[in-house]
Amino acid sequence: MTTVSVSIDGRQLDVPYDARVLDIAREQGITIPTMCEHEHLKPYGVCRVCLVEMRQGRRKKLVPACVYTFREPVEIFTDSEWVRETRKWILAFMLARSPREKSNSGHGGGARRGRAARQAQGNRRGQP
Amino acid sequence: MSAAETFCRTKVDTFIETHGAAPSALIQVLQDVQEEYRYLPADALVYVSERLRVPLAQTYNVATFYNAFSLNPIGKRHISVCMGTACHVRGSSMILDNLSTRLNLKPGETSADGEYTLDTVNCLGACSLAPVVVINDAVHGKTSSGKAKKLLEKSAKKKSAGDKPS
Amino acid sequence: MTVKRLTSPEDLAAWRGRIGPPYKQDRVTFVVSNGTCGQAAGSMDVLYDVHEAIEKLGAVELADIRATGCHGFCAIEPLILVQPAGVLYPKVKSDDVRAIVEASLRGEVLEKKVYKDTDGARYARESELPYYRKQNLMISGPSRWVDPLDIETYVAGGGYDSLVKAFAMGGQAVIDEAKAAGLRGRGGGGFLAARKWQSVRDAHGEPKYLLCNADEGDPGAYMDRALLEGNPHLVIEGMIIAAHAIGATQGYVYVRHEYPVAVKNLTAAIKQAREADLLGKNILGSGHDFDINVSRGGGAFVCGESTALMASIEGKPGEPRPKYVHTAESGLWGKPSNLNNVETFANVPWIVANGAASYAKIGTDTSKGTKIFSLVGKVNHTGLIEVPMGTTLREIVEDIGGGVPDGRSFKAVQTGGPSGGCLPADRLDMPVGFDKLWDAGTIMGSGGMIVMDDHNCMVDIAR
Amino acid sequence: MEESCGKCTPCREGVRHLYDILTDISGGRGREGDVELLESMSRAIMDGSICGLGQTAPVPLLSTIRYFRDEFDAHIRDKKCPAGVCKELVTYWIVEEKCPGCSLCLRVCPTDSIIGSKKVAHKILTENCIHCGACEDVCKFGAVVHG
Repeated sequence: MTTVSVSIDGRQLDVPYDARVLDIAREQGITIPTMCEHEHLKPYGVCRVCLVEMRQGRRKKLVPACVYTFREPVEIFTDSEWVRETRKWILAFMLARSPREKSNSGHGGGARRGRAARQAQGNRRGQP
Repeated sequence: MSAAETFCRTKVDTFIETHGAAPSALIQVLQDVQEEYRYLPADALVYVSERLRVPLAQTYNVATFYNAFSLNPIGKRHISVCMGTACHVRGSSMILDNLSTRLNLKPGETSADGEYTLDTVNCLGACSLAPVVVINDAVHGKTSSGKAKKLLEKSAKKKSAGDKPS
Repeated sequence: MTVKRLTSPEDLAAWRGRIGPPYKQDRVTFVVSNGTCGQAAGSMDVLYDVHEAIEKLGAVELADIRATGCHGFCAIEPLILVQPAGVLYPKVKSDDVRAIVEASLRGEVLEKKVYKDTDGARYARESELPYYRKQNLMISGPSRWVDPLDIETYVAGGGYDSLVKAFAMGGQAVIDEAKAAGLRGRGGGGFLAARKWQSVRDAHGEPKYLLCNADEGDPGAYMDRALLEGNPHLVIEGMIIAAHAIGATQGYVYVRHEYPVAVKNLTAAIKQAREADLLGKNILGSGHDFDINVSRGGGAFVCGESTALMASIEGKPGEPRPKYVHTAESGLWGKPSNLNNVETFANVPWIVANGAASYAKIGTDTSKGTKIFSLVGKVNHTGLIEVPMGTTLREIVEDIGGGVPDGRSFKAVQTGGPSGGCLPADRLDMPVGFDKLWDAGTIMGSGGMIVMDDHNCMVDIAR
Repeated sequence: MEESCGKCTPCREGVRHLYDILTDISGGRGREGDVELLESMSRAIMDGSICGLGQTAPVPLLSTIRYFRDEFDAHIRDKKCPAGVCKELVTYWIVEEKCPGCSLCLRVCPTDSIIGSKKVAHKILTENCIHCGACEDVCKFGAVVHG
């Protein structure tokens, strides 16, 4: 069973080839927030809440932990500033769609919804 | 065509023959149905789903995803204003406002009497003649808000949808 | 026009001998560009008028008519190009036609009807036009004399010779040639075509698919349409060569729903290619089987993306899949698939015919060959232009495009369609190519180039 | 925006918010800080989307902000559209000296907002004028202007 040597949040690990980032993180006790992931469902990777930072040499990008699997030696960061900023916006986008956002009615609703997204991002600053 | 149905089975069968009775032929068959009836009759969707062994939900998923298909009948005169960047830069949004006010239709709507459908389209590939308005299959290049009235009058003179441009 | 069944390269050469040169030297051929924009400008009426004029003058024996695709200079359509003299009459009105036909039959030029440039100078010959001077029409040039609905005009000009050469070279040699030429994807991605081909050639799994992306969703870009409408056999030949190189037996051309003329001409060309055994089983006795189907898109911009396009061909809604599993291994129906853009395939026959070295001489160190741009928006000479990579935006907008009309001032040019940015006047000396534009905050993309003047509001454009 | 296939959050939701805020700016309802809001939203959309559509949709916006920031500020701060395009910030009127009263504009106006009799200088009633520019297109005397 071939393994790949990777790092997640600084911890060096040898993981089975094609292992899911989310599973390895959970094994290591690292919580990655998810929304559309469920053990009875095939991973779909659309809500993008579980995005984590993947670095490989000079290349770095955000990948969904629930779909991305370990195939090459990469470094994963589940809580970098880039990850937090993007994750907050994605949560804000979702919250702006929720009905109780009072400001999304009427003509200017659209933009105020945008502002609601901003507020939602603001008061979520504390939690992951 | 049996009385109850709004489409002709033999005709749809010929479409299915040409593209094959497999799920992958769904879009091609729906294209031919749309061309034939200018919309996708609900019972035709059911029939195609059975013949291609595709779940009806999947057929509706495809029929509503692509803007080539319309679930309700298109008017005799289908007016599409191109909103691609090249046409937008030359004022096509003003033409749309003009036509929309004249026809009292928002983009995507069909007039109650089934005469006119006003639509927008994202690029027709005739950008050198921007701004472009298409009425049925006649492409009108270098139009303007000022010409909108004449455009409508000219199209009103033509009989039905199938007219070839003069 | 009965198409001859070809079973060997010699058959192709013999057939070309019987067809003769693209133009009959002893007769006058009236060429009318009849692409979608030509028809919108009235080329169908011009074709009818020319036909009537010839009959009235009793010159049916002395003259031919040929409807071609787009010549590139759409702003002057409808046009008549008199061959072999090469005299061009722009913006033809129906009551000028008779006089033009009469003069041309006498071998004369109707001076007052020839092209007049913005600076007032007159040019009789199409080749002399300033619009074409800075261009290198190595890919789109044949569209000016090939009749898309008549395979013989394509074969007469040397068509399918590259295919014969490619079969002789062998698949791997063709991939190496494309790599040496530095051919990069023209759809906007800019990936090295040879690398894509190599990964599919090496992938295991049968059958392998070759896909041609003719979705061209970028507003303001229509060079793929012009190629498919004007010279479909060039794209077909490019596809057969690529298919042979990667071992694909089935090909699809995914054409936009908004391009009916392109679908018509491409379907006719495929039919004629099949009749000539250039598509189907054991092509030209090479032992290679390959066929092409046309798949009409449903009108969704996202289907320009490779995995969404494949979902659409499978009859599903165009939803992209994350590309961690490369389509070279599992693409269409989970089989190894290679997708390239129309213009990319159109470059292949030229590279095989003229060799990688001469191709690599054109363009810059990282962007080789030419690129077809659609110059539209607030510019005098709207149309398609094919220029070597490295040409600057200023040369394109001012020298070829003739600057901004109605005395207004240039404000910005948007390149690369909806994924591209807008560059202001002080960036006009930027050369076109895959990489330089990226640093300026835009991309070359598929080649859309939309000029804006001071009457355009940038907030409105962004919206 | 309608072209988003709707599969992933950043593109489906985010691009709509960009559009809404730009609609506000174009309509004179922009607020201080909107440009920064657009920029940071754009980054999340580009970094979080699955495919090229979402990853590049904000590029035209970011480049127009980068090279034409003054126009954004003109819309937000001065509620002005320098190019005279954004409808809510523009009005059409007729320059009396130049108008010979030929009624060409009156005939093409879709909302009949132009009044005037033959040979008398015409006037545009701004209440239900939809800024479609038809009058300006047809006027041969340059009498119709907007700004």
